[in-house]
Amino acid sequence: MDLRFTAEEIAFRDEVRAFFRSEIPQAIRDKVSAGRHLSKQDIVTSQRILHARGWAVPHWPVQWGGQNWTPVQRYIFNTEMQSEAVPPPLPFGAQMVGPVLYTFGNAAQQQRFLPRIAAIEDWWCQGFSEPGSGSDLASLRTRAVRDGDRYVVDGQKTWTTLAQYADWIFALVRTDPLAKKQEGISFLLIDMRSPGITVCPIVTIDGGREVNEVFFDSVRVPVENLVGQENKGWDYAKFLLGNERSGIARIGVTKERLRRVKRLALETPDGDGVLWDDPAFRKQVAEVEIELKALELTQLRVVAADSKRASGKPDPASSILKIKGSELQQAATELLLRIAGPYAAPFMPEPENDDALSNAWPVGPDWAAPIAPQYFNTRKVSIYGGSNEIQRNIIAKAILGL
Amino acid sequence: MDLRFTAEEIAFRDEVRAFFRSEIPQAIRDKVSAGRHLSKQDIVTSQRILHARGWAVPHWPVQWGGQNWTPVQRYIFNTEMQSEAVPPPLPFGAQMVGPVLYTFGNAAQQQRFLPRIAAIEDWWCQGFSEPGSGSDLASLRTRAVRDGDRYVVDGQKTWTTLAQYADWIFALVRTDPLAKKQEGISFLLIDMRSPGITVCPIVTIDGGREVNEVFFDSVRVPVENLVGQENKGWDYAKFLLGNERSGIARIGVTKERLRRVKRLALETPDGDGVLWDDPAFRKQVAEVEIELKALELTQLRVVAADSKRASGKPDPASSILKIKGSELQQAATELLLRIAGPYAAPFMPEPENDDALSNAWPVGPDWAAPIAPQYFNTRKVSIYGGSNEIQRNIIAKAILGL
Amino acid sequence: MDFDLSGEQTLLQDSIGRLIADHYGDFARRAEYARQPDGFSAELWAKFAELGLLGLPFAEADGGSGGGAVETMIVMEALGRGLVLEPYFASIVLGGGFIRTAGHPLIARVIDGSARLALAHAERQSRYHLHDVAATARPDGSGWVLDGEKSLVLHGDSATHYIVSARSGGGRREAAGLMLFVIEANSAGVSRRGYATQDGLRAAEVSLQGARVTGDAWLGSAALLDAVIDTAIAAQCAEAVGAMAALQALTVDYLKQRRQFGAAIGSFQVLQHRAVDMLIAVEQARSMAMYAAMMANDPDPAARRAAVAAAKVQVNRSSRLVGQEAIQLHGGIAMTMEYQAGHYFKRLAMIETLFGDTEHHLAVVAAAL
Amino acid sequence: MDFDLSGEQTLLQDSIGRLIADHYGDFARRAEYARQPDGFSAELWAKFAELGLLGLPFAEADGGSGGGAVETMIVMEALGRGLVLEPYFASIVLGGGFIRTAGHPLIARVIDGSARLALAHAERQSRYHLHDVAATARPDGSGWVLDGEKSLVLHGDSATHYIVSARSGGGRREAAGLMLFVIEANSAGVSRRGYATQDGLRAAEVSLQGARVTGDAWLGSAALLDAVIDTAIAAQCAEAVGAMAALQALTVDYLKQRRQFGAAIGSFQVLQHRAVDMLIAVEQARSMAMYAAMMANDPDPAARRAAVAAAKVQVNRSSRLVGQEAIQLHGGIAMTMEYQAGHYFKRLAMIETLFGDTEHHLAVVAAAL
Repeated sequence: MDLRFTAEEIAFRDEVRAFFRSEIPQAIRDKVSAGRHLSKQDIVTSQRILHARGWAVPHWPVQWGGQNWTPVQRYIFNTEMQSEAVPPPLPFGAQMVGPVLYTFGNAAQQQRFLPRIAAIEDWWCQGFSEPGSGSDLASLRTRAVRDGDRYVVDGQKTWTTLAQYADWIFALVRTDPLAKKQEGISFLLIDMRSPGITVCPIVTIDGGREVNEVFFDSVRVPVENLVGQENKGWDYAKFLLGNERSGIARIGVTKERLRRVKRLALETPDGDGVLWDDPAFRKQVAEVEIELKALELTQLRVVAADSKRASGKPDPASSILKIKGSELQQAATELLLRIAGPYAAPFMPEPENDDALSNAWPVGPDWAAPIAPQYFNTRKVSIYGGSNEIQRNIIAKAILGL
Repeated sequence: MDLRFTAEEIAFRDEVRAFFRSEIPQAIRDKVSAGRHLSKQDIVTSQRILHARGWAVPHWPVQWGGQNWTPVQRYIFNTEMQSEAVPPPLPFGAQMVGPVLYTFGNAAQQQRFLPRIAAIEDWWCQGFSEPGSGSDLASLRTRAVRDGDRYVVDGQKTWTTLAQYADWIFALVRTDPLAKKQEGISFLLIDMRSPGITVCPIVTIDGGREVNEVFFDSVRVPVENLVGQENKGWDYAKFLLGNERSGIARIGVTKERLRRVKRLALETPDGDGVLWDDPAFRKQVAEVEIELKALELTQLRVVAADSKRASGKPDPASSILKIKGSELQQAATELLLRIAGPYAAPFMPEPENDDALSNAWPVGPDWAAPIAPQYFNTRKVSIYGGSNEIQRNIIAKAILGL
Repeated sequence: MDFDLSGEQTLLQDSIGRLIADHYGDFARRAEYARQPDGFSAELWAKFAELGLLGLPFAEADGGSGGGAVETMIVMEALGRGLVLEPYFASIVLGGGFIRTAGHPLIARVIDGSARLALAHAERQSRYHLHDVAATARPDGSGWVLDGEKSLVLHGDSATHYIVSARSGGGRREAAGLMLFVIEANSAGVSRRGYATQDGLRAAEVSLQGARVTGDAWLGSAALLDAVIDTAIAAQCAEAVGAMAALQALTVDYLKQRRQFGAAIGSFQVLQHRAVDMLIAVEQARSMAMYAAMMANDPDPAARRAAVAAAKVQVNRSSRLVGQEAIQLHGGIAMTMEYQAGHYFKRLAMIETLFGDTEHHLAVVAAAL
Repeated sequence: MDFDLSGEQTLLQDSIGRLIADHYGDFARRAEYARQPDGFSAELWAKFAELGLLGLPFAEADGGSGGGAVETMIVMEALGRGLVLEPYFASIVLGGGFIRTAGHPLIARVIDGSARLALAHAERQSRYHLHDVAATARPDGSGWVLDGEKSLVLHGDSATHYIVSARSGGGRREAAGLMLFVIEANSAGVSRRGYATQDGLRAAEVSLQGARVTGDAWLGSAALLDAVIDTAIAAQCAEAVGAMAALQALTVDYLKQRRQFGAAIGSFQVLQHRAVDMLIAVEQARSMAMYAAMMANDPDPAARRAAVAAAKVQVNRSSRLVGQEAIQLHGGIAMTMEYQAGHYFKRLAMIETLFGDTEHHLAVVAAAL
């Protein structure tokens, strides 16, 4: 047992870190760090730089552009990416539909879609959640009826992140209305330019427009866009949801936020000195740092165990990572909120283009405006991807046997 | 609305407080404050002093020795009693079986028992819990079979506090084994000197001998000792458990402990000064003080509302008092534990008699030895009398309608 | 000890409750009000005046109704329930507190709603240090010349008058030398920049550059500031209680309606217990808001301050728990601008930062133990 | 990075695990051991020696097996699971740490179990200040004369030798002037008073009055003390993890067996989620105990100290949560001396107070940020 990184792992970390710092535009990384919204172009730019280096989809099979890294290397890569405030490759392609396609898709689908996902030539979005189905995903009601060589899709998806930019959506649809809940569901790839699709924004409490409702009104989808077998979509969805958990705790994101906490507290006046001088404040930071260090090691233990597990089955311990990871992301935003103090209050809408930003006048410190929206927005991380309550149910059953 | 005590209420508080301070022996109050165990004689002495003043059972009807006080007066009396570290009148008589008898007992039972309860001429204990029935009290299995003018009782009770001193026990027994859970239960008064009763101590983790198992082996109980109607005992038990909640939060106990926290922290060396100098420590105390002040006012609001409610039905809000009250009692013992620090560790068994105590040599400060046992022992307050989980179930159902 | 409202207090509660229900019962109207030029409904403000609510804290001799901290608590709680945008707190509780003690001629215009006050006190460097004032007051004949930059002036963009703190002497965080003045917002040398706040209300940055006031503009010194801020904190505690009680009720309703896995989610024990903890947090906060109201005019400033700080700690903690748990128990829907829960959450988060955060007030209580 | 145990480490884990299961598997035997004269089982202590466990941290050249912090972690976790009474920690980890670095001639007797060490360091006033030592070391020819009152000496009532801290110079809480000596417990001028501790272990007050040692009794100075205490804290973190993991498993078992309201109480969702939070607390503590083991011999004392302090904070917090929740989820039965859960709870509570409580170590981490 040696919990330290090996010399090779440290060299890898340094290589990755240096690349992120020198190659990803500082302006994009600053936006991530400040909690501002990224434009579509920011995400595309960043992913294409990674793609040029062969790092957009390192966890994929080598034949589709993967890197054959060890789990520890993947962990290092993801954590450094988060820690250096690099926008991750669009997850709906790289993390979600990509692995489903190279695992369950046919050769035509793989050849058609995988290279474009890696290079972000197509923008994908996810069509799983529906208004009536939150934690109870399998209760979904969007239906697809076979009509010759087409499916006709009717229904509604919700919480569809960045659907406003999307070229494609992968969707769970009900193809057998008589089957039991999970058994009549299929996994379809749908062109977002198809007639009958409407995208409506959902404005979130932070003022952001990240998520959308997507309506399907007699949308015709070629049967060749069915992934795997009809009525087996639930299996692929479970695979997708359990896949690639090594980034789930988002350790790097919280690390980056905590560095920011210290930096901002050092420049925030408080009495005769700065907020960082206050031992009570530093103890609050220390509490989060300690839990984060513990979680990082817990995550590495899961990563190490993962490399010895039969693939495909997610480790239920990853639910621990989700719970603590989301709590710590939230705790870091609460520290930022505390630093901003009274200057959390002013609402400064984000301008549409980056030039306008530099002309905006701040109230209080120029970093303060996105702090409260980030705090508000980050409440979602304990809700999405299986709420923390669902995660606790999973652990109780799968680990404790209760 | 005026949340201040009236001049009359303040005068009453001062009168009560002065009486406690001048009349209840300091040695007894010191033992309560230090968290040491009281002897039987301590409890009897204290209750007889109160009885002589007419204050042993002030909440009873006037004809049985009550004082016809307002709810606020009762609150003041109880809180001052706790706050001045006065042992309360033995609750199994004064709070539990007494009110059952004057409400549901017959005249003979009332005349026979009530005066002796008030004067603590009989020592009562409670026979409700059984090994198999914790939170699920109604699942009890001790049975009483009618045999002429006697019941024959067989079974086992547990967690019976101070049964080792008891003259009488009031017990729930199953008289109709075929009836549904709650419907075949009767409420019996049983002489502890009856043949067939065995009392076995349960030593608790603090080393104390407060609770016992009580075994009944063909114990013959005269039918005249049945309270109310046969098979209606569950109603009387519910009345008993819901009765007289004004002391349930034990505000005064926590107040007294927090005064002790400050006193001891002022004399505990820490670096160049004392522990009380440490702002972080004082903030921890302040957190408990604030919650206690809030709970005191919440309790007074319940008291005020109680005086307008139909009697007999406990206010489900008293479950809030139980939850927060027990948490704060526990929080105060954790502060004491923190003060004791390394000197929490030495185990100094309590001598049987008070003279031996003064000859014991302490390790570290002389107040330290009972601190850890008190911390251990106080874990029980969130378990007994309906665990905090049961209380939350009650609130969810009765207040929130969930 | 008496927890009952008097007959008049009950009438007040009913009347403000009805007014808010009429105007804010349909939550969509809040966004409409926010789009009006001043960021609130001029019509509703006129109703406030009409019903005499704007005269609440002023003496009857001055045309007010002589209400005390309990009356303010009743109104503020109702405003909290409704997430009300109108500047009652800024103009009547906060601003009014400064001119009330002075028996000021402006009172009549405040009561009829034509004058609206705002406190221009905080500065960029001051954070939660109440006496940290760099703005200066220079004697000028029988009057004063004011210079300084004031920040985060609640409803400062539509106020007709500012209550301004400035320093005629003393060190930067000293009480000595602090003075309070009233000045018209459109005076020469006064300028402002208005903006929205995260909770949908309005504020402004206010700049004073050689702004002149006459001698009778002087309202008091640091002791007045301290007293008004304590009553303001007590009032905001009540507002927070109103908001969190409404949010808690909204959450319980949602738990009863929303179905998942074939059952109302309120049937899941974990969610039940967490709803109970929200309720307990609300009740504890309510108790402390009452305590703050009771102590807000205590003759002993140290006792008043410790009590108000204790209330603020409890109310802040309860606000955070209730706000965050309401979001979590609702799930995604509470993250949307369209649904009311998120707006309560945001308002509660902003109240937490006003006049000192939890740690600040906890330190005050700890120091006073 | 490698989380696997080596083959030898796995053997060690199996062997200590079996030993503890054999002797402590029947929990009633623990009380028997406690009643033996030294407060533990002499027979089991001999087994420890026989299996070579007492030589674990010593160099192979000295007859030990050259184990490091990971091996110590493996053993201590097993001792924690068993709530073991024998003085492995006091004599081998803590005491051994002082003579190990010195390559001391006593090592052979420590390894064969005939010598048992105890650290006589804490004093009445010192609380958690590690360098707060008032005991004095006065030069006396080529040796030293020691005077002072040592308190809370773990297993001090049965130790054959004490490691004693004393001051030959410097102020009361200064590192400079601190010296460590080894002295036989039955030397002239050394006396002791033994007693039980809350967790069923033993300790002593030790008095030094003109006790003489020769020059070769000197072991080192403050830096040695600091280093040994950090490794000791790391070892106790592992012990706590063993205890809390066992307690967590015991609680889950109880939830499965205990029936109320016609169902196993483990079917109630609220209890399930709280059992999950216990598990998470154990896993987080385990991670930090591993981290402490990894950093316990770090060449940079400041990094070592910050890491060990961070581990102690996490382990203490997890200990408290797991201990209290285990009692609550069990209900009354866990309050009884007869049942094992309460003993875990008490041992965890006592470990929390050793070598600094949570607040103490949190301050260390905060200062190092």
